[in-house]
Amino acid sequence: MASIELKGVEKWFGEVQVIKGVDLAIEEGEFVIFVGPSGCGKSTLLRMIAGLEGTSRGQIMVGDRDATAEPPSKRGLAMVFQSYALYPHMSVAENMGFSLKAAGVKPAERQRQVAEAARALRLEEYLDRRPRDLSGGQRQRVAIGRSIVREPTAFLFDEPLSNLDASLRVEMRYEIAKLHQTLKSTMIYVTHDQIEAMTLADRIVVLSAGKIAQVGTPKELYEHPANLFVAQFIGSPKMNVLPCRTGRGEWQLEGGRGGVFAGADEAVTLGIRPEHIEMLPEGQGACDGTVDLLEYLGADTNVIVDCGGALGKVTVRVIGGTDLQPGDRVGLGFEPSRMHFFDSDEQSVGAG
Amino acid sequence: MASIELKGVEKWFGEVQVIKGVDLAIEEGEFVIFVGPSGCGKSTLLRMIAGLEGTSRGQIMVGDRDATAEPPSKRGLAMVFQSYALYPHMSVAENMGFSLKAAGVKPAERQRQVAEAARALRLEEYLDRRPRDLSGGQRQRVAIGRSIVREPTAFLFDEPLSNLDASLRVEMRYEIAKLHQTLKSTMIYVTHDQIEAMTLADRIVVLSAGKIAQVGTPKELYEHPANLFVAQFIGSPKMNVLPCRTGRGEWQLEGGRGGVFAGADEAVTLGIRPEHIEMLPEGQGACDGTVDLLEYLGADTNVIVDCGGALGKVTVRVIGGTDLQPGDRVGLGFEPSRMHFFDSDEQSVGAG
Amino acid sequence: ESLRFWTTEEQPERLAAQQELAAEFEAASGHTVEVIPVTESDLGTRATAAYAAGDLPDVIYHTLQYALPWVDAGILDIDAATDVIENLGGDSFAPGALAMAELEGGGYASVPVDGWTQMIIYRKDLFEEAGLEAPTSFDAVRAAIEALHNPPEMYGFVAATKVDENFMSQVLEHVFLANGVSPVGPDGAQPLDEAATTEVLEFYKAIAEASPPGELYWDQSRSLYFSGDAAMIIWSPFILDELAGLRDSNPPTINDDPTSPELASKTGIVTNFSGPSNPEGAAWADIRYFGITNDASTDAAMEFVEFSMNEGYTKTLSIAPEGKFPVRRGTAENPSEFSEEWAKLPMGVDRKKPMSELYDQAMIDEIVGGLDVAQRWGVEDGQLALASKMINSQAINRVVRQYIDGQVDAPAAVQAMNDELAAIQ
Amino acid sequence: MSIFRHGYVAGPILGLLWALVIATATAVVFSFATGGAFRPGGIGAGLLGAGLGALAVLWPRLAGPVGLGLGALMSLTPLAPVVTGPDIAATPALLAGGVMGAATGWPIAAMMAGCHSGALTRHEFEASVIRFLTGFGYIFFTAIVAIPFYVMVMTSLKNQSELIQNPLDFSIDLSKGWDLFRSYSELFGQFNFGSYLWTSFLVSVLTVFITLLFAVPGAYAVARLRFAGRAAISRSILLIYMVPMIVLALPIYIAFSMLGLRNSIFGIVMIYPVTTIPVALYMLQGYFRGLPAEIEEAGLMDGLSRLKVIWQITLPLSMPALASVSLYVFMIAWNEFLLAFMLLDDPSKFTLTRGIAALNSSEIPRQHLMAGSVIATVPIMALFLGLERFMTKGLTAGSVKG
Amino acid sequence: MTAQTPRSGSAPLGQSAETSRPAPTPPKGRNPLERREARLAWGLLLPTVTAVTLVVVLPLLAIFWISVKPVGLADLRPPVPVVSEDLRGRPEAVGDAATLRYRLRNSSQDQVISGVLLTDTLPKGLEIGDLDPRCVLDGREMTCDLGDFEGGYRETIEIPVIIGQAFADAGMELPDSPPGLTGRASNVLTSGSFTFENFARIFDGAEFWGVLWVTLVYTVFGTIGALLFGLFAALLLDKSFRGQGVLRGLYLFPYVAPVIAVAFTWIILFDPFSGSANALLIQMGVTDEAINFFGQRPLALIMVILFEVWRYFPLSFLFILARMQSIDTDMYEAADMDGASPFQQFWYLSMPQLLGILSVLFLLRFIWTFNKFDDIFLLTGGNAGTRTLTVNVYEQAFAVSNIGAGAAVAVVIFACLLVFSFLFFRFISQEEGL
Ligand SMILES: Nc1ncnc2c1ncn2[C@@H]1O[C@H](COP(=O)(O)OP(=O)(O)OP(=O)(O)O)[C@@H](O)[C@H]1O
Ligand SMILES: Nc1ncnc2c1ncn2[C@@H]1O[C@H](COP(=O)(O)OP(=O)(O)OP(=O)(O)O)[C@@H](O)[C@H]1O
Ligand SMILES: [Mg+2]
Ligand SMILES: [Mg+2]
Repeated sequence: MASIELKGVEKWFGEVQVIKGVDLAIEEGEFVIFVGPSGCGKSTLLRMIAGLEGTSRGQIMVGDRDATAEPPSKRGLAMVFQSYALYPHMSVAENMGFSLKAAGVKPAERQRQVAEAARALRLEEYLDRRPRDLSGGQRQRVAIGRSIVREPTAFLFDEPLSNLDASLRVEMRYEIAKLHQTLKSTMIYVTHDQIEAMTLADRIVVLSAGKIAQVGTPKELYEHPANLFVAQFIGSPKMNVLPCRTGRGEWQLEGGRGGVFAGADEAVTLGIRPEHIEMLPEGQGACDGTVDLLEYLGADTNVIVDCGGALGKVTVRVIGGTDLQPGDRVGLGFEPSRMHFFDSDEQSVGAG
Repeated sequence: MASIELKGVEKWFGEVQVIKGVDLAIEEGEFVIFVGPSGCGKSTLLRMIAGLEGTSRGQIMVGDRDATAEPPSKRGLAMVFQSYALYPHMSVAENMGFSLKAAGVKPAERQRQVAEAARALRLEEYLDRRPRDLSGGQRQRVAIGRSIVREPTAFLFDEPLSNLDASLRVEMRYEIAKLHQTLKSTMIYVTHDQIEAMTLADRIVVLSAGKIAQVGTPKELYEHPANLFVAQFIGSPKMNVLPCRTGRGEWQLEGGRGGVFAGADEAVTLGIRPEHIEMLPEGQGACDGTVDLLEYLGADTNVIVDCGGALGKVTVRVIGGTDLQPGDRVGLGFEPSRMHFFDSDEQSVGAG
Repeated sequence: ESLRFWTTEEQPERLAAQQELAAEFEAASGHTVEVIPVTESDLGTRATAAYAAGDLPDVIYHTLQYALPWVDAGILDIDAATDVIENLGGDSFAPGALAMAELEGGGYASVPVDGWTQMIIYRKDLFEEAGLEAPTSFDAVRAAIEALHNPPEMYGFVAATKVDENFMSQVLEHVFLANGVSPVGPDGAQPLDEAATTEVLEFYKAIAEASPPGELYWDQSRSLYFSGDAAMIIWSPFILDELAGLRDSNPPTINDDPTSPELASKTGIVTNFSGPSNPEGAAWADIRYFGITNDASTDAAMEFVEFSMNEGYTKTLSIAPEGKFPVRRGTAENPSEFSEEWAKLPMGVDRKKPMSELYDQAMIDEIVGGLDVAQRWGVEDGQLALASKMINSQAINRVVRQYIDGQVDAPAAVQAMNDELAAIQ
Repeated sequence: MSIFRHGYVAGPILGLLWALVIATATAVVFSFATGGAFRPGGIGAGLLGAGLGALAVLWPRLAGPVGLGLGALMSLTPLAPVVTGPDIAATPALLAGGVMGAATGWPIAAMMAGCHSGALTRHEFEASVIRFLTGFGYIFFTAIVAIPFYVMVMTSLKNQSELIQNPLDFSIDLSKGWDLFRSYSELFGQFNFGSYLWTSFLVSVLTVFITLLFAVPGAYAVARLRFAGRAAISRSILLIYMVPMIVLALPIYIAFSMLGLRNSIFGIVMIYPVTTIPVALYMLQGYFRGLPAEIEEAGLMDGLSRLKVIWQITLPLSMPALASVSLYVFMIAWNEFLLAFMLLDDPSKFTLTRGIAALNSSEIPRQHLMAGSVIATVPIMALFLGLERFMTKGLTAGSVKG
Repeated sequence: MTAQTPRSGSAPLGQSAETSRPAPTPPKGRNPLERREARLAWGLLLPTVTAVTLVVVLPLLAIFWISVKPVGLADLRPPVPVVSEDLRGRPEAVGDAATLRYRLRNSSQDQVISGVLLTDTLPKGLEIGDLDPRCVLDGREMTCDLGDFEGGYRETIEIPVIIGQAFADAGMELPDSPPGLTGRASNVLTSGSFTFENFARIFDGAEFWGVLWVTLVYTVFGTIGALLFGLFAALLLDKSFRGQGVLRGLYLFPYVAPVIAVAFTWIILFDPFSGSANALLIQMGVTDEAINFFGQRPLALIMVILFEVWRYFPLSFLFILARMQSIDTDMYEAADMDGASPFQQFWYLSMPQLLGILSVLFLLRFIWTFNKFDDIFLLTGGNAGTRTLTVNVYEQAFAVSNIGAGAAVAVVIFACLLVFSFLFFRFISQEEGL
């Protein structure tokens, strides 16, 4: 039984269709992440599930019941907002206990539950503080604590980490992962940061312009992107995309060399991730190019190679440092099993 | 001759000292980046160089002259602001030409120079637009164009990319790098993003609480951090820090194993970057631990290993995927040449 | 019953006196009276508004100009007023005052209470010094201006020029009457006589030119006269107490002692004033009335008016004896009772002295005598109602002001006045 | 233009202008303070100013002391910067001259700071001019605002004869003691101002309450809830906000007359809120729009209904705005004149403004009028100064209305 | 955990659900959540909308109605026949003759009341003499059919009576039972008679155009003046220094203080005889004679405009200041780096940025100044060439007691207002300033 199910869900703002028919079943206990570029409708979809936006067409099932017409308070879901949305006029304890108070739970019982959640989130010391006296990470934890207390059917997160700075984000990401391990509740999480999506999700839903581009585990998405959009969206640095031709079991780069092509349909684009390219002497590998720029990152170095003509710039990840200098000529070898081919509709036509 | 030189520069806001004596010489044509955590005084220092903040003590030399008392307009520097600070009511061309207009340059000459800068930055098409009709990246380019037109002694950038989204940031980073390659002017650049700092800088100045923690090339900082602060600040994921003891030419992890210690002074902490740890079977390497969480990133996987006790969690970067599962016991092998040791003052006492 | 009584005597001291009267009435009759002050210049508007709203007070203390118009407007209950006068005995009232409120078809608009005559107040000392005769005629005034006008130390006259103040209407009517000009005749409206009106206009222009600039009314006249900066003004007898330094809120400032009667001793008055076309001259008087309204609790209101005119009459007059000459001279038993009482009433606010102590008897006689010969437009012709409407329209004020300001010449001014007045029916 | 951009030209010119300003200000201040005859001496002040301006460029430190001394000295000559009447003793004249000189010298030195005698850069020159304009601006605005206020208060403490004798003399004769406040005691004693004050207060407070009662839900709906006609309603609020009161006053007057609501506090309390509701709606909706929707949505997710969200979350968060709106509405109600004037005739029911209007008649001395004005002004000013932040916010948020 | 729904998953995009709907259209109607919200919204708005309709919209309609009716102030009271009854003749004993008198009148001076009917129960113990021919007596009940009463009609009906014992026992007084009098009259306010005379009248007089002109002069100069002064003051206070709060509070005084207080203060300050301003001017030798500031023709208008500027500059100043403080300081720093001088910064940067708020403020203030009534009413009462449209409404309706004409002027004002608001909304939708 799916915990939450969307059936042909659409959202129109006036004449504009923002969600264009989404079908999705989320299992009990699953950690599902919506990713996609800004404006693709992630937040809207989440808010529709929460009941904060009405559903123009289609059905939203929560548990077994049709919740499409239910107001948010009835759906039994909890939501963590990007801005945390803590009640500034209440202490941390009051914030966390507020939903219980609204439900008419006795103070003693309320206090017990709040204390429990606070312990789980290491917030005991701060229970009497006002939100403004907390750091970003602590606020984030309070926001999560507030949700936990309600023991909701599912948790909804809308970019909960985007207001934090880089190192805090890494830390909170870890905590959310642990939280899911502990609670084992259904979680739906919106982000536009693909690293977050990759590291946290059981399943990732990639949205593009109000439609689902692909649903799958992080590994599936990384290794078998269904289309060019997903291929470029997932992975960092971005996948290199090169024009190519296929035919007679072979592929051939525009202005470069080629290899064996096992795909079914004809492909016009080849995708290869920076980490799957090998630096070879000039003349070897799939194509040649000039080193344009080196981006030294310490652990790795991104080498940007200008392959000229239709191929353009190709990013290559080199582990550790490199002796290359801008201006050096190199050949690029593509790992055969890691190549992705896409047809003129940008759909995947099989890996290399 | 140094292009810009700071001599014992201090800044006090009332009773609070924000810059605590900075000495720094920036060479002609150098690309220097100030990094450091939020609030460490990067912006303040840059604004002091620009003349937007007064200097409480010390001297600022621009070229040969003492510019400490000069107003911004006299220093001949150009600044690119985080918010771009474009004049919203002027077209792109007017924005770029404003400094010339203020200086009383004739319209024809002005137009010529603006056109030239616009060509260099590929902004020709947008010259008549208002800033609000531009995308973030274009605005950023206009802000840079405005600086270029003045032909300044040096460019100052205050977190110019922090308002852009991730992929655009990568792109603009590339463009700034190219710009520096082309113009060969002195550039001082403030960021709190260490990746930007690593990839762009000729020299990085790491600031910590108003003082210089270390100055050096990215490689120096990565490979030979002068202190624990720099070691943890540079590199991603963060360097693992483990308590240790040294003595008699050996080091020994608290609750783990040890190895040969070549450092001069006694060390209490050992630093090792996630990319320099090897997964070994339990019982081998420097210590053992339980796999706590896997962060699958596609190209790599970060394995968080709980080593228990004083050692705590250690992050290990594994290239590509891994078969490990949370709960597995592993041993961690540290690359001997890549270990860093720090004394009780958090100063480096030599590498492993 | 509880009665509401509107009064234009709204100075705190006078109000207090009226409240005392109300209290006495309450003790005598059991009816309570609420005394409500109404600014005189608002009275017309307020009464009309209250009439429209159906919340007229029971009794209104009003001036002559409203008496007949308010009957027309349905505000006043003539039957009640007539009854009161009958009850008190019509012959105990001064006939002139009664006549002014008499209606065409019999009956009275309202009950006359008191009256005063308008006076030309002049600096006797200066006149004597310059050998001038008292300003009893246009020519005498002109001669005095000629001799004394020396601004800004001394203004020859302070004319009324503020168009929307009743004061200007009063002064103008006085001057018109002095030259025998009236906009009404026995058959209703009649055009102003051009020659005589031109004389009036020229005279008025002359005194306006001898006045300070700006919009002047009673306030400035008094201030200037009190500070010794004006040789002549036109005012009501209400000035007599302040003039003698009996009132701190408006003291004479001609010397440093605000309580000194010095200015009073240097002052002479004229009530009967004449123009070239009317050598007999005329005095101008204002009579005040108690009007009982149509919304009143008639019986109680009548009782109140009767009380105020009978047992309480002395008290009524004592509110400001210098400006309230009795129009009811006595009762049937003692026909001169009230006149005698009145003469003994002390005037003043902060200090009190009877009039006889401050002014010589001849002057007092001149003041009081004016009331008997006083005139108003339309009284003789039975056209008082029409005349009042004309005055209330302020058309004459406006045109005269335009003439003074040099915007129109005399014939045009007369023409304009005639046109505007003809439109009023 | 460029000729002015030399220290030796700009200094004297600015000095001259500044000296004229200061001389006028000094003369006015001394006149008001002493009642004596002081007037600015154009030539003397000009000369002094030009000289000090030159000095300020050459030896800025000297300008102040020299100004003080020279100003005092010149006041004894025919070239006095502040000319005094014949009845003024030497000491005040010296004082006036000295004050004038000092107030010219030091500021002009500050204005010309950073300028030297030669050619000035555009920045230096403009900085001086701006400092001059700033100084002038402060003096000018302070004068035009403070003088009427000062006159109001002082007039209320004098009596008619003192005022007429010398309208400039606002010095207070402290020996009169409590008698100084005679107008006030008369207003409260004889004119019933105590009761007007109470009525005004009552009416204003009730108006605030009723206004909020109506405006809060309305503003919330317009600001937050989506419904057809929202844009239209939002615009109508502004439109209604622009309907002049005098246009409405006429039919309201008629209706009230017919319904017998004239002359009743009830009628006033009924009508005031309606004039303030549009303002309050407009202000509150602006504020509500600015509140983060997410906090309310969090409330919805926490299981509250919309109404409870408004009550438990929006309102507590809107306290500052409610305070601003309340203050602003209070001010409108307190200062309201037209309706009170038209609808109230009965002195027992007067509000303060209506009571003051009644003072403006026949023979009531003007110190009473001013005392009444002070009584009406002081509470609102006290509120204003005490709660300036809210008030300013209220003003900026809602009120282009006056 | 890994199950995928058949529809989504790695199926290519082209196959997803909406291929079956070729051209997607928005659904009709609103969804349940939206309906719920709309219901709530109207519920919350209802009290306000009702109140505002009652007190704003209805009066506005009333104004239009009245403006085409020939009504004076006095006509607001519908005409009724009035009767009072008394016993005349001072009877003292049984058998005395007396007269029972009914005094009747029409309360209106010009409207006809038709079908007037007088009914009364005559007291016991009175012997009734000759009845008026129009009356009939039925037992003790008397009914008189009096026909029509013309406007201003009055008459007295006298009935001779002889006192009987019963009446004497009752104390010789008429019992407290007022006679009844009924009649039909039409009320101008509700009748079907319309007239354009009000408009004809106001447009006819040369006065109207003068008033309109004065209104425009007052509005334009008052608004611009307040704006300029506000701008200057805002520039002064746009930097933070100690005492800035106090100064700001002080500068707001003219606006915050009750208008009646400050208006009277000005009147007293500029009084020609004992005002300090005149004394000061005379002393400074600016003028020899006292100037009558509020009583002379062009000067009064100038003074009223100055008052308007004085009173409302704080408001513009607040708004402009708020806008100035919201301008990004980065921009000025950028200009500093660009080498722009202070005046250049003001002219090229601040002014264009403030233009929006200045124009919005101009329009709003223009409308408000146009609507202004209290100030002029209190300062000059509309005299000496300062009568504006709003003062004219008052003048016509109350001073001249012609409500119809007042309403007509109000309609003119309202029409102007609509034009301005139209401009305003056109403008403000572009200028998302306020
Ligand atoms: N109330 C609304 N009215 C009209 N359009 C809206 C509304 N809310 C959102 N949209 C539009 O719907 C689209 C999707 O918005 P949404 O906020 O869901 O994007 P998102 O994927 O969450 O983006 P981001 O990553 O920037 O948060 C956007 O194009 C947005 O402009
Ligand atoms: N005008 C000021 N008055 C007082 N303190 C200030 C002022 N400006 C900055 N500071 C303080 O100086 C310190 C350094 O500020 P600065 O803006 O230079 O930090 P930063 O390194 O640029 O940080 P970030 O990365 O957040 O921009 C901070 O603690 C800040 O609070
Ligand atoms: Mg979003
Ligand atoms: Mg910074």
